[in-house]
Amino acid sequence: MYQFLKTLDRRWIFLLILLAVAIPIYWGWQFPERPSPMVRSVFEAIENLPDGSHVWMAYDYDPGAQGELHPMAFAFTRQCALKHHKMYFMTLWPQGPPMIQENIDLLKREFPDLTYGEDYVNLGYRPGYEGPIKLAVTDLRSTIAADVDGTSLDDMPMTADVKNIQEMDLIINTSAGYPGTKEWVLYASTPYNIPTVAGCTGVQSPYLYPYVPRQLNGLLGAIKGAAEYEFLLLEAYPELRENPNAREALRRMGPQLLAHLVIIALIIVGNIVYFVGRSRGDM
Amino acid sequence: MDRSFDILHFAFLSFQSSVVTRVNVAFGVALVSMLMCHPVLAQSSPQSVTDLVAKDHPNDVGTTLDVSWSLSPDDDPDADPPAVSTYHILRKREGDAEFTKVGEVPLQSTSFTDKNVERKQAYLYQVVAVGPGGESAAVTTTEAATPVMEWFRTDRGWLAVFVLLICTAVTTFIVIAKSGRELYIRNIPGLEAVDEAVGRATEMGRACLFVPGIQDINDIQTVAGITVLSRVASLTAEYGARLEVPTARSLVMTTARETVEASYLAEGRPDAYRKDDIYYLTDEQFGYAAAVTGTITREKPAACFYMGTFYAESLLLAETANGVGAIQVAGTAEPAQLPFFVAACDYTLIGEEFFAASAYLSGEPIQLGSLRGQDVGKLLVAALVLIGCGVATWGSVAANTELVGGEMAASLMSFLQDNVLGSKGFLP
Amino acid sequence: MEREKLFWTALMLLGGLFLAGRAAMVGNGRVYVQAETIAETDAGPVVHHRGVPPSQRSEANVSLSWPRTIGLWVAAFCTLGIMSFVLGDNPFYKLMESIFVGVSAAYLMVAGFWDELVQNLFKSIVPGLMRNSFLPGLEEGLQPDLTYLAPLLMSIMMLWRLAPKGAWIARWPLAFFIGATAGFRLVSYLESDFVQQINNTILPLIVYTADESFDVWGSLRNSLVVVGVLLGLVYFFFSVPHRGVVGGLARGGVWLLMITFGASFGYTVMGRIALLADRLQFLFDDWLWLIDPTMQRMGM
Amino acid sequence: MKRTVPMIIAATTGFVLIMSHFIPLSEEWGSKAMQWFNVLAAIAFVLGGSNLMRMNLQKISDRRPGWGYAAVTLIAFLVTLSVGLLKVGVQPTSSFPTNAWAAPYNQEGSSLWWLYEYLYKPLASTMFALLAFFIASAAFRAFRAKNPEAIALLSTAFIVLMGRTYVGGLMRDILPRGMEWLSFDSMTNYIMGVFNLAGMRAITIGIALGVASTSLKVLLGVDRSYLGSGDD
Repeated sequence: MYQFLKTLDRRWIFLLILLAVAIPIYWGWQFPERPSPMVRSVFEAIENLPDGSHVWMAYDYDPGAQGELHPMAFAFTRQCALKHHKMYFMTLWPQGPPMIQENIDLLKREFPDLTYGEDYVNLGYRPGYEGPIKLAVTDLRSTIAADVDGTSLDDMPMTADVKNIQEMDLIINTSAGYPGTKEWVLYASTPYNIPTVAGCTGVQSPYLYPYVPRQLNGLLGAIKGAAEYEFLLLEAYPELRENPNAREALRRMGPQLLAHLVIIALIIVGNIVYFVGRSRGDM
Repeated sequence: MDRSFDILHFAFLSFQSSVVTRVNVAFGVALVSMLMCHPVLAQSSPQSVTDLVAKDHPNDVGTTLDVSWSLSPDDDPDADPPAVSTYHILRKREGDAEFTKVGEVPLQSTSFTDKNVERKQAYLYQVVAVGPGGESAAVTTTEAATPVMEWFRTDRGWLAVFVLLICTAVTTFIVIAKSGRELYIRNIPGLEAVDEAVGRATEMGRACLFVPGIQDINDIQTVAGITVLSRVASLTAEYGARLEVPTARSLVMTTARETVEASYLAEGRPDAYRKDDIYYLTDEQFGYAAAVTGTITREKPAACFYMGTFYAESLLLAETANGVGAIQVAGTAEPAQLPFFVAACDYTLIGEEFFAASAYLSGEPIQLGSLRGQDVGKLLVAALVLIGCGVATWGSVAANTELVGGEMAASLMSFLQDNVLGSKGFLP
Repeated sequence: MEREKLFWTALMLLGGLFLAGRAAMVGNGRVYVQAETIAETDAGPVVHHRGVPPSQRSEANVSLSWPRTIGLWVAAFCTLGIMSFVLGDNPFYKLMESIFVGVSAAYLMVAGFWDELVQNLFKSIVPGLMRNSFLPGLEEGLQPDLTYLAPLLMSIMMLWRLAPKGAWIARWPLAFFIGATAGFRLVSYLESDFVQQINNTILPLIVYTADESFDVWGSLRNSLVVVGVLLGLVYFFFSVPHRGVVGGLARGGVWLLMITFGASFGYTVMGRIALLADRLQFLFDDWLWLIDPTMQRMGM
Repeated sequence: MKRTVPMIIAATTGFVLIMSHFIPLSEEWGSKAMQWFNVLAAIAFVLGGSNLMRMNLQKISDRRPGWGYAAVTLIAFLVTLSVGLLKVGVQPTSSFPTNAWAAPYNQEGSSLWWLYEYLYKPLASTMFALLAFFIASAAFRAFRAKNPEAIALLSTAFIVLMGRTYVGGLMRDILPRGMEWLSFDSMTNYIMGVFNLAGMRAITIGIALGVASTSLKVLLGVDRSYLGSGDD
């Protein structure tokens, strides 16, 4: 047994993790969630705004992170739509516009009553890393003068009167790295006191905890945060329960459970092998 | 569901009480639920607001005005339904005929910030209380308000002081270091691990592998890595061990060659320097990782050093080298990769420690000086945190027990948090 | 080695057979689109095609899209191609990687061109021309903003790098770029990550609950945060030797950092698993039609 | 000339941006500088693409090992670039129904969209998904409890991994009243909100000081590494 484990071909481990993720997806495992206080504060930051508030949707991610961030981005969009908030979508990632487009498609499909240009607008991408934040926070038109379709901001009801991001009631950021949540905190939330909530990848979220709650009102950490958030959303809006798309992150918690257990088991077995080997003196 | 000892819950509660000004949380909820539960009843329209004033918003470029008023006498949040549900704010340029609506705020609000006005233009405002029974008579400001631009943002005055303090500290120490005074830098244990690892590789007669990260030479972590490389090269030259350096950038290869050659020369072993052992592989992240792990499996180096910027490949490298039983020493400031290096390597230079190690090895006055300057910043943090926590604790105890000085502690606290560290200007 | 080759060939054959079998029986990997006329012009109607779930395939204006169906299969093979890297570096992976590098570099260039150069640079310098071509939404009679000539000049200088001689010319715009970054970061980092972090750390170490009784957990929490931050700073303090009391405190700092890294470790694992789940869901749902969690193929 | 002018440019730009944070009058200058900055950021993409093309062309013409792959990269690059710049397959939008040039370059159904959706997206997302496999094998082969620090790290990771699944919360129902804080999800919340918070804050403060001092060195012209070595 020890000899087998010591010289184990790592392809067996690959197979194991593949199965750990594939089986729950195939069988569609789902579990109820227990929303943590942190997730609740994100939910409430959006929920407690008066209906029709102005919300800046800063979606800074690319397909590389869509597995973690799509579910929470969609959930943010849904909640804002249900609250009739006015949504201003923008991205700082060149690969971001199609990610925003998927959110726009969601609005068209699930909320046909909302009108483009009145309830939501797609401002697209601007290069310059944190540069566009620095500009949009004092003068939006100095970096974005038209939406992605080329319609001037002055010609749309929801943007005609907006001068800069300081007028927003909330910034919602979903981000996969640089530029992302940290930059929104540094250049918008902190210097201009704009309430901000964020959802980010597992790699990033531990580094953002120091900003909560003064500079960030709340933070969704990776897919677990998204699942808890979806759970709160389903609880508050029963009409979403019929919609299988509103359970994207909840469905992902099945693979998460099994895979986490497998990883823990692998660490434990690996260490046993290590210590047995050390006591036998062959390491 | 919420446990009393759940710390994040506490964090949330304290957040709610401390930043009420940022979101009108409670008001919004009250408003929505009341509107939903109670159909519009026949009621009379509410009374108007009083004391309406508009004035320039301080500390801006002159594009903001503050409007404030006293509540309508009918504004009672406990009433069912409340007679006032929102206040509408209207505005016109002085001389224009009509007012246009520029915003609305929920009941119990007494102010509105208009961020959409033009500098040097005079404006008049109107506020109307609106409730289920209709609209109150409009009240108009008696004096026009004109937004002006201030010459200095006093709300950021203390920040300017901090910026100056840190910059002065860094500059001073750079000057001191340049003047030739020796600056002490603490011993860094990771550097001893480097010596040990090279020694063991020599004993075993196997090579040392040095990976300078996957970023280009303009990355400060790569530069720090190259400085450590010069140390490793001196040791391998001294002990006569073989040193291999695969790079992910051609410029890094050139620099690494120069550095290693110089070290071998300094040790008096130019004959032992092998140019071809320092080579460029590919720029592509995973391609590079695959090639390096291939090298590790084939050549089984006894010691591996990872010093520079790393991303996801950290895992692949550390795992493979662990498999061949190499001693591994890592150094990076990439926080996301540090956990993997710490778990898989024998020694890891963590974040700033990595830069300190490189400054220590390079002996450059600028590096050592700025490191010292940064330490001054850390002292400043410690001092402010200790004072602040002391005052805060005093205030908290005084507010709940017989302890005296509660009021003084509270005003000191507000000075510290709102003025010095906040945005309320130089003095309360 | 031979046995291994045989094994993989057999596996691929089996996989292929399985795909063919499923395609014949239930179908898989097809994309349907709905045609939508968004405007009528003199040159004929303007039609947009929008992807729809296969369950709507019998609705009006919905048809099978060959380009997108082929695309879906290409995407599936790209996914498998990259995944083949776990078995070792191989030509299939290298091919996929080469395509990836080329497509992503060009995509960035295209995005930079349309979203910044056209929208801001060209718009400001030649507004009339832009209004008549790429940006018909511009208001009429917009005057050129000549300050944008400066970045135009700097852009040309930056591209000078590609020229065989005079690489120093590119240093000027580079200096601007680096100077600007240094400028705004210096202030913003000190404001948000220094001053505000001090502010966030100022907490009462003795906390009372609302009914004025001593709150053990709240006090413990605050004290741990404050002590933790200070210990971490001691560890990163380089001007004093780590001996005696300082050494002990620094040791505490190390422990704190290890717990911090442990938390990051856990979160990183969580994230990576989620990404794999996303890919497998794509393969199972969109490509193979093995599962249907979002009821895209209801009634098929 | 070759070194002094860039240093002056860097210092001036930097100080204008610092000033614009404190003096409202200079806020507009700061904005101007940022507008220029963003244009240069877009030009950096052009420079990156051109460099890639040059490198790969060289590889092909020298017939270096792996030049076939370089050719693939080059073809993928050129195809994507041309369909993107020419807006191949882009249909006019309802706002400007006669002008297809005004429509978004990445519109659904266009050729660039196809390349993004069916090549870039699966490649990019699978590249990162690969790491799930490697984390698993590293878990077995490399993450050893070699010393007390590693034990602390791995135990924390264990709690967080458990706490971030359904099982972590399940423990609450089993534990007796008053002991719920021992459940993995409570402990995870505690670890994240206290230890992780404190550790990350110390790191954040350290990084902020590092960024500030590095920026200062650039602005004062003490650190000139960005100018490269050599005279040309």
